[in-house]
Amino acid sequence: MSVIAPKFRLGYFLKSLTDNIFWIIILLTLVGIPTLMLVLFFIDLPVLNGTLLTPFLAFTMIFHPETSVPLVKSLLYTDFFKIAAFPGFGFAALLAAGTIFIERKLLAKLQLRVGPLYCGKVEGILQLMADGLKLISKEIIIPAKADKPIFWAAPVLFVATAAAFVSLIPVAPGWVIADLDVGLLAVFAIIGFFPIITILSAWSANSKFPFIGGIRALHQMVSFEIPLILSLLGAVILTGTLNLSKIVESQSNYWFIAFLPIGAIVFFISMLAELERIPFDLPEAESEIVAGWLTELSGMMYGLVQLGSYLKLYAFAALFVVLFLGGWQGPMVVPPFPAEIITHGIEAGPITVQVPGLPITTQEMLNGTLWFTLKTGAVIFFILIPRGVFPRIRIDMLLSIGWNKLIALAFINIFIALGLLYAGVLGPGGLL
Amino acid sequence: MSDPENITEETETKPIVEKQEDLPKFEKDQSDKITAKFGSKTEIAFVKPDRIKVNVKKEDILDVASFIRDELNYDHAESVTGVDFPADKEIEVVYHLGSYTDPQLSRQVLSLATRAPREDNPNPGNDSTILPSLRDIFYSVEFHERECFEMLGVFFEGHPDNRRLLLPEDWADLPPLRKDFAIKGR
Amino acid sequence: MTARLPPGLQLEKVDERIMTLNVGPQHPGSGHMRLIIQVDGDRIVSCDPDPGYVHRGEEKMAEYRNYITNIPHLERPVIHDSCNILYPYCLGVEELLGLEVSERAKYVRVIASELNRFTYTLYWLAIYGIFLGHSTMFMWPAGDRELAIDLLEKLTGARVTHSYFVPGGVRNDLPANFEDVCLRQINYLEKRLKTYADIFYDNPILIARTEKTGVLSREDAIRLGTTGTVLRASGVDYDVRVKEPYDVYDELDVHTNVLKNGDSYDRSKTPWLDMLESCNIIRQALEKMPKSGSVRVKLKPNPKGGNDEVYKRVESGRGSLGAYIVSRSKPEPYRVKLSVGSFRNLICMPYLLKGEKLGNMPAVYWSLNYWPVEADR
Amino acid sequence: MGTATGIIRALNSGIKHLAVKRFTLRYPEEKLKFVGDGYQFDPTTGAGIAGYKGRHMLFHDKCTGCQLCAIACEGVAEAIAMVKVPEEWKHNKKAIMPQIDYGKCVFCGLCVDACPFYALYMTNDYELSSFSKEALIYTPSQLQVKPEVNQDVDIVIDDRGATHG
Repeated sequence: MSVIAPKFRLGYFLKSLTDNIFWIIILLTLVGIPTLMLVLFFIDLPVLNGTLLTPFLAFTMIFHPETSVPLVKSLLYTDFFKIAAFPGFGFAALLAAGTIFIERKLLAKLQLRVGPLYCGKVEGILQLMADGLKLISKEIIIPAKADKPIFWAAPVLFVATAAAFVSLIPVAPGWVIADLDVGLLAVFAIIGFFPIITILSAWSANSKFPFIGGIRALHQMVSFEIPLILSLLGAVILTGTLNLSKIVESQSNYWFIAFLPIGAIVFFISMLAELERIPFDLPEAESEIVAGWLTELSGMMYGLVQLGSYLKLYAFAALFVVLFLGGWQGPMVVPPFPAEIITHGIEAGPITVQVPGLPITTQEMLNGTLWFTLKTGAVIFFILIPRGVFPRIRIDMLLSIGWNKLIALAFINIFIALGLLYAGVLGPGGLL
Repeated sequence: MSDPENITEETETKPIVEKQEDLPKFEKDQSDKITAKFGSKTEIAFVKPDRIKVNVKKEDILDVASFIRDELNYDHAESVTGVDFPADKEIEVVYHLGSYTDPQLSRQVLSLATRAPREDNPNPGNDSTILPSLRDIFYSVEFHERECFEMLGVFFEGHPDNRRLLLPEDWADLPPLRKDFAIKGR
Repeated sequence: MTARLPPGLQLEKVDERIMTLNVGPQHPGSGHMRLIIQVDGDRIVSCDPDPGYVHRGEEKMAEYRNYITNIPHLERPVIHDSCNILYPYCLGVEELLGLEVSERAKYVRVIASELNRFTYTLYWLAIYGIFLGHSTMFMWPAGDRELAIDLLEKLTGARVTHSYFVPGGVRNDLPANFEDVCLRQINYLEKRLKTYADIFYDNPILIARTEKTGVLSREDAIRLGTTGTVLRASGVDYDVRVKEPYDVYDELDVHTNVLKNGDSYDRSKTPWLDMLESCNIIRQALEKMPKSGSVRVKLKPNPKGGNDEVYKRVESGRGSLGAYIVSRSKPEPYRVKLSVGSFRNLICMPYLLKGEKLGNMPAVYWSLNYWPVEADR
Repeated sequence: MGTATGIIRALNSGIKHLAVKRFTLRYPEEKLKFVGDGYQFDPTTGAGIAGYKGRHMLFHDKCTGCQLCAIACEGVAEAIAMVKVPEEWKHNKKAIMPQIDYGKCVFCGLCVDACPFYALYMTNDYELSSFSKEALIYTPSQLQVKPEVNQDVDIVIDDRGATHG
């Protein structure tokens, strides 16, 4: 009998636990606390409400709601929180992870199988985490004749570009990382980076199949960017602005999908092509060119590209929601913050806690986020479902769809928008 | 391994004349057409229901095959089989021919057999084990003849692509379907 | 001299426009074989199939084993279609040994070989689906195949390598209640097969993608000696079950599905129509089968054939499958040759892929109903 | 517009299947039921009795040590070796019985067909994996043990599709 794992003994386990605890305490007391004190010695501590903020005071403040709520609130409105958590990377990554889980279970259901089942006890909910751990622990193999700096940089650039795209999406009124006046133009600029990264990665791998995949990706993205950009012009014409937040605000009465359905369809199809999803997953067509431009990527480099592509998927779905489905607009379903908490405080048995500074977030923000997430989820569902239903198409069919059909449809869409504008139905100073 | 006493008995010498009344008519007509055209050049090995076997010399095979294709309407080869007969110092190559176009012939399979001299120390491609290729007459034999070449060492003259097909590139042993190539342990 | 070199070893002609791709054997778009493809941009300018990665010398092995012990290893080339690949061998040995098979055994054989057609063709269809990037069409046939496998497992006692046919009948009789279970599962399977139409065969994207690709005209199909579904998709009405009925196929009503265009789409549709036809055949066979009777003729140990040779053929999932057996009055056959549909269709590959687009390569390649293991034998 | 309707029909068919039952057999938890106790052979009629071809079972009181099973296996897998057994039976003078190497066995069942004394048959047990090749060799005394199987799942077909239940 071969031995898979050494024999488990509770004694050894407890010993290792106590060992670890002992060393942690020793290191904390001998190194950690003196370092903290040394650092605090040289820092000018701020004065809050007339008292000096000592470390002791800081600890008490965290647990005292009167002071912690303003702290949280001030944290919420920092740029760092916006970039890292909401509405930036954290929110997008959470939605992307949810997308992966839903995609797996949905496809499994459609294909009469069970999908991930064991990891995480409940319907395999932790499968993504397991896959991530597996990818992290895998060796990264670089082809011997690859152009190494570019090859290393490409996956990182891919994620960075996708994250930059995410930063432009307004999630709720005022909740956007970069509220640019040229927001949509910035979107186009960022989308333009993806083909470059793809072809750089493919070429630097110095291998035949990634090269073909990279060329295919380049063809596909370049030819679909034009209908993509053209299809969005309708919304710009009707609102007269490139600022994404203002585009959302102008849809407070009617969503643009009601007036520009052709534009929405063109944008949706170009979006699928930009995302390299079935039926447009030619750059990764595994039966033809192994894995396309991802062939030589391994380990976490591949994981990064996957992360980037799902961030991109979220961003595109969100862009669709912003431009055609009215963004955060929707009936107010989130109840207002209970007024008696503000006036009387929280009653918990005999104790009543007065918490000034509540509520932390506004009702509009919660409601907007809710609607935005729901709409994005619906769009993501429609991005996912073709994967179970359609086969992959061919590169010449793809190019002909992009150049012949979608561009023509996008122009029709622009004329519809212009017609609506000049008839005075919509647009700045229009009827609606 | 190959037992010599079994191989000495031959198949083709079946007395056809005695069993004349049993022979199926359609097949008999077919074989009679071949005998009428080529006479003693061909030898009808047997005529069974739906199956005819014709033995020809390798010099005449191109003519007989053209005749079978053009006059008898057989249009494709189902398989090309090499059979090794070490006792006769010959290798028999059997073409099984069938027809898709002629509905009368859809049940029929005509076996066209020819024999090539066999050498004990083969050097495939460069020895006397050479047959004319039927590829120009029946296009479908192309891969079958390639297989026959590597498996039995029969070089087909006039075949455009006499390369290995199934065997590994570094195969340096005897052609494996010859009887003197022994399986290990048997 | 370059013509004599094995494939892949000749010096590559250096041309800056031409790129050589090795599709296989580690490529996900190939079976156990290699296609050496040269592409000019997106066009394939030449294709050289290089089979032989799974060559096992079944024909050589058969010369050393007697007529019965040949059975388990002769079915190895196509374990999904193992009843059909044994069928011509058993028919041939029966003729050599002069065995008379009972009526019930003939019907059981027909049922088993038609069920095996499902297991092979659904597997083939699953791979065709995933080759076209249609993952649902991979999962559905692979799952529905379980129904046919389950029936075969009940019938023969093994899920893939059945070793069920023997010269003189079949190994065992039907299990109790098999007819009802078989009818129920076949009816459900037919219902499932019909749902493939909406998502796959009538899918406009699939049609646009595979139509007019790899067109094999009727004349070329005959000239190249193709067989089975490839032949019938090109408009040739030829099915061994109808044209040269073996066992009890002459008592059953078998409809031949013939399509006209000879492109990848028609070649992929013919097996599906054949499966629907197999449902009918199984239902007919279950109805007409004698309710009792022996299923196997008792054989002497080590039976010997005369100085004779036979060539028998049946219609397998991949087309006509012939067995050529030469006997020389010994317990072992003198020579066994399996003339398999895959090997006969292999010749189409360089012919059809030349001038195709690279994206059509998997569609054309797998629509040829080519099973590399069987072709190599 | 044929294209659009085709696309909508495909989408519709896909979404409809979200309501069809899942077909997966969750193998280690559920095991498929087979017909009967396993493949057996009836020497009087010359035909087998349908059943699953799994691990063999040997009846020591019937085995005569005639080696027919080993001869039948010779051209197939050569998995059967005749070994000495310590037991004494009056019908088994040589005291040899088959020992089967499941590393080689192909489960064709020709040995069962060959046995004229009804001493060897195949059972429903197919879970034979082990950590070493030696453990795959089953001695006559191991073959005597009747395997414990609990296989109770069958294919059930209803209006919402087939499932293993």
